[in-house]
Amino acid sequence: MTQTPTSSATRTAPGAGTERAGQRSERRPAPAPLLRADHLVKEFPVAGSGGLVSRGRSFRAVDDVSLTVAPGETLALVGESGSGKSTTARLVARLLDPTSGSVTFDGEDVTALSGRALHAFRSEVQVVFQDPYSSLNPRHTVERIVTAPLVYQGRRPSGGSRAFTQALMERVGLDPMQWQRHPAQFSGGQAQRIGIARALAVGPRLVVCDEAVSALDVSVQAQIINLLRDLQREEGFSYLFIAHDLAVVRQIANRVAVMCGGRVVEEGDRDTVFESPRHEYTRTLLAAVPRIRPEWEAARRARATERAASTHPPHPAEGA
Amino acid sequence: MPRYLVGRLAAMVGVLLLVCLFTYAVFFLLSPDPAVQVCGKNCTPERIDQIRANLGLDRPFWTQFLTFLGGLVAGRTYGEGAGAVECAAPCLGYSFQSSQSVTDMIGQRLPVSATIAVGAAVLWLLVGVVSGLVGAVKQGTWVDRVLTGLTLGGLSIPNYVLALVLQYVLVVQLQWLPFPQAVPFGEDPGRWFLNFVMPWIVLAVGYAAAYTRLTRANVIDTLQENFLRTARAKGLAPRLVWRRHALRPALTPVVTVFGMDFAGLLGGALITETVFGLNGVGKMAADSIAKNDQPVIMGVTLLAAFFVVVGNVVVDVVYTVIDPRVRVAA
Amino acid sequence: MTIAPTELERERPPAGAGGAADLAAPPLQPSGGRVLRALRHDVGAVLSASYIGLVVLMAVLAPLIVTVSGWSPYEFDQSAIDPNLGGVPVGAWGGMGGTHWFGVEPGSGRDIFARIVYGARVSMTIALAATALTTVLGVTFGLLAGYFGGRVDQVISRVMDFLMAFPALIFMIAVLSALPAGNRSALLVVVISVFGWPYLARIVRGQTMSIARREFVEAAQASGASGAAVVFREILPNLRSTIIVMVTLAVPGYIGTEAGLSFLGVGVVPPEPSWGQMIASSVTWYSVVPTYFAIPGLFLFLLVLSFTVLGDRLRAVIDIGEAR
Amino acid sequence: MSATQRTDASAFLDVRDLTVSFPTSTGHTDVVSHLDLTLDAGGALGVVGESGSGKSLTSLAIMGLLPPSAKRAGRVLLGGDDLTAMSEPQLRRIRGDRVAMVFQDPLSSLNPYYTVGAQIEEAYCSHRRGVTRRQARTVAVAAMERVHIKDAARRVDDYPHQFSGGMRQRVMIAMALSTEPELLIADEPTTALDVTVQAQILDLLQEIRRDTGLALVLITHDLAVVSELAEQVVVMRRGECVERGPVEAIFSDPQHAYTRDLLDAVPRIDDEIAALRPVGATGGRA
Repeated sequence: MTQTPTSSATRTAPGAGTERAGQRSERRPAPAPLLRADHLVKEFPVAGSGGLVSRGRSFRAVDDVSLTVAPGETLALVGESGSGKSTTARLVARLLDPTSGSVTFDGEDVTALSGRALHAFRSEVQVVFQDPYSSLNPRHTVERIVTAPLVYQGRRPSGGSRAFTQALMERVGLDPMQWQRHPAQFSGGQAQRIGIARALAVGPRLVVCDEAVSALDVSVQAQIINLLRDLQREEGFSYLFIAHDLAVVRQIANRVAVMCGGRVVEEGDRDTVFESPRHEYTRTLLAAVPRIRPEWEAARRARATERAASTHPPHPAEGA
Repeated sequence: MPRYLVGRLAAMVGVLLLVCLFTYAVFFLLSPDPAVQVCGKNCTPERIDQIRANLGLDRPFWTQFLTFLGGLVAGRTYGEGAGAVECAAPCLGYSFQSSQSVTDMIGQRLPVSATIAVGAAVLWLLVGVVSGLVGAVKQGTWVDRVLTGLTLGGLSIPNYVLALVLQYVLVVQLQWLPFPQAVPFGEDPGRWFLNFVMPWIVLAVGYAAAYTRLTRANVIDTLQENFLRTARAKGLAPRLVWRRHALRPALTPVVTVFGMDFAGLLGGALITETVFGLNGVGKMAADSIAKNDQPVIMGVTLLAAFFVVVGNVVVDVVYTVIDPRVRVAA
Repeated sequence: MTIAPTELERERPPAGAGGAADLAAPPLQPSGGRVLRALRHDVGAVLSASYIGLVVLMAVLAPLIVTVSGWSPYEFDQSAIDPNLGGVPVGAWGGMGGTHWFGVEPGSGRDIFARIVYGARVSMTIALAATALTTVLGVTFGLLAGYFGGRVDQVISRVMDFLMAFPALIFMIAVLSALPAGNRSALLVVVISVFGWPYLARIVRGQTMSIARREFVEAAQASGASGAAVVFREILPNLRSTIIVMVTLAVPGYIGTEAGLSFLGVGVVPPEPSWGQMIASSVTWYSVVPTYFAIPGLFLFLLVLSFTVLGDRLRAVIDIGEAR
Repeated sequence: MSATQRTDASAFLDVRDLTVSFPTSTGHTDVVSHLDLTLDAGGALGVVGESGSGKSLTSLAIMGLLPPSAKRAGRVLLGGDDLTAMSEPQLRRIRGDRVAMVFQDPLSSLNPYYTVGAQIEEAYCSHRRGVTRRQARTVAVAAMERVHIKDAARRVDDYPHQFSGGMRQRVMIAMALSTEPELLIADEPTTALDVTVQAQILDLLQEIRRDTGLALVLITHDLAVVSELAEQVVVMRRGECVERGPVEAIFSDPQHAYTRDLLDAVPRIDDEIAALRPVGATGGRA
């Protein structure tokens, strides 16, 4: 099957589009999950332990993690460094094999897939990484980077690789004429857009974002968050969004799972977790986030609204 | 730490055994029949067979190898009856050409080799580290550029070419130095120095050049470290910043490299000793090659390997002492 | 709609500065063209490349050059030496002149120029062949060890440790002396390569490991790339600079090794000429006929120096940093 | 706007017209240009900006620690003393004594070859003549206790890599405080840390300020951190100050469009914004 960058919108289940703030209280009836992880465990051997005969000690990075992602929804996995959130993401994307537990995608157990079946899975699940430069091969052009997933799966880009690349670049807000450039010729935010374009190339239904906006400046971060939200609205895919920044998570997630020490300590609806956290750790985490005083914020907003009202035309809405 | 050391030593013994086996096997397969050599000119096949049986050369490879290992540990006797020869404890073999055990032959020549090696090591360490430091401090100036040029030249000149040039200029033309001879230090320290200075220089030049580069690069890298910025932000005097924060991290790798290089010096000394005709272990090896005296070549090979392997372990252990990060991890 | 980066995004933090977004773009990967342009303005690099070119030309055209100069490398010219003085060349400077451009060998009267020209052939062939073999071995094993890790890495690393712990020079001498003198050149190549590849493999392994940790490798894996595809499509292109520099720096080492072994009498067998062997036979004559060792010595030194300088400059331009 | 707040002679730290430039192939680029900063004794000044705004170089320029290739112009006055007119030995007496610094990455900022105690003692000894090793050690332990490192008397002999990230940053702060400086310049002190650890370090800095009356220059990209810790704020962009003022004024009534955009772009933890407005939204997308 050949893929055009926009064709996957038709796959979206009716009514599964992301809801925005305000409507969240009326939750849709839970659809069958797109992704299910059951009792995932991942152990790593501890370097230097164990000798020639004895088995070394091992470190349990992920300890009995279960989670589900529904079609079209965003599940955020938050935690501090060493919490096991990135390992969980890699287990879900089948970049690592779990020590035990299973991953089910679209009703099919994918834990032990290989060969063709794994290829099929790989075209459904894509990853966007943290460091845009590190995640793009510095030796390759945009065209080569963006079409690589198709090449690896033995598929041909529809309409030729150049047109395909340009269409994708346009969709993520890049200048399509720069298809022959190398990653180093782009800014951090632009490079991250290339990473997103690559993820879109195979028309995935789940995109795993591993700290995808953490390395970016705040202004660029806002643009990428907007892009991710817009793309989800257009395509209807799901996100598994790994982040340590709770404020970012608040902007993009439908549901939140909080990880600590390899376990999920709390999981729930975004607003519930943020407004009435049950677990002690979640409360500590939320309390630790530095914030601008609400009264200053309110005052600033009020002034901004006044200013917008007095000047015409109003500030153009972003991402429209 | 002791546990780590025990593991390291066990691994070392393993590697040494492997080296022995490998070397022994190669010589077993390649070298001409020792029995023929022992037999000499007027030889009959019966006589050769007899010698073979006498020396145990007719036995299978593994038996011979184990006998050899036994000789290394406890000494052994070659042959039986009247023609039997004793070879004492670390028996590296027996040279029938010179009627001497290889261990003794090496023992006699080791002082000359050691004199050349130690002198050259001191020389290259001093010159290399100092000029590397100067290059780093004066980075980008003409001093640095001249040093870089000399370094490249030093790296490139084959030491036998340098030896011949020095000998022609300093000995034949200018007559400042004598033709090198192995004068013992106790006999006449002044003459000893004049005789050995040329071999030292020849052996040291390549290493000195390499150390200059290594030191310069390490110091420059260390100067970029954040903790150097911290040291300056603390208001430390430049002397302290250099001594405590730049030199120690920068020179630690030099120490370890030095250990390895010094341990591997026997190979390097071979050419120097041969060119100057100094009767050290290296020259003996070269002569044995010409005479096809295989036991000696094998003995020297094993000794050289022994130095390298032991040197490796010593460097590892020293490293755990000078780098706290490794020390605690181990 | 024109799409331009915002002003905020366009700027780059100067080195060392930068906050959370410590995202300095990696330096642009040096393209072949850029490297060549940079080297063309470097006097040392240009001179080195020219000298190497000259030697290569000499090696390739040896038979032709010898026809022009008039003497083959194996021809004895009894008229050029003085038998009464033990075979010292007739005339000053080792018999240099119109007939014999670089003079003649004392004792035999063979033309030194012809032997230098043919010696270049031997030296370059052996060094380049050894380099090629080393590169193949080093890159292959380095990639395997670095990418697959685990047991593969264990085995390869142990073998490398073993070979590097070996007193290579002594062992080479021993092996070569024991082997039949048959095809010495091929033997030299094999022996040099067997002991040489770990030095390249070690660096390739290290770089492969650090590249394999980069996220673009994970991205390729997440897209279904096979192990071979990751190694050849994603990793190898990023190793190109390292390999070029390492190889350039390895050549002088092999030239030196070949010359050294020939000097010790276990390398190229006479009458076939090699520079190291010429220097060896000059040892007995050096106080009487200094040109006899000076000429091959100079050629050898300059060739090694040229490769060293070129490798050094290449490294400075490409800046791979870790290779010593 | 800035004219009114500019330099009364009584300001404790007074940076005037600071310009830092680097040579380029075509001349010079200003990485910091014509920057003015003032800070009263015991005050807290936040310098905030995105990457490339020149905020970190500003801190190095104040300390006279710029890389050799950088050029500096302008004046830096500390308690009336002109740092820019001082000789290097004079400056050294100020660095680490009257002005101390804390950096972003505590692991690489500490020398791995020496114990943390030795590194704190070293800072103290180089500014106090004739102290014995024992005195210096007492000071080091006290400084570590001051920053709430448990079991300081024992941990003083540990090496930096034996500490966690947050504890290392505490060590850096202890080192800075050992000489009782008047001014602490903290350059992204919490950026490399987890959010819970960041909160602890920020609390610690607050506490120290309250107890000792230390003046603080806090350099960061994080607007929320600035709003919690600083009294005065300077917003920088591409080496220039775009806006300055008391923290409340900046956050509740920003005047400059850039500041407004920057504040709009900050994701909120307590609220989802319909669409995050990127900076320079009027100028097209990146």
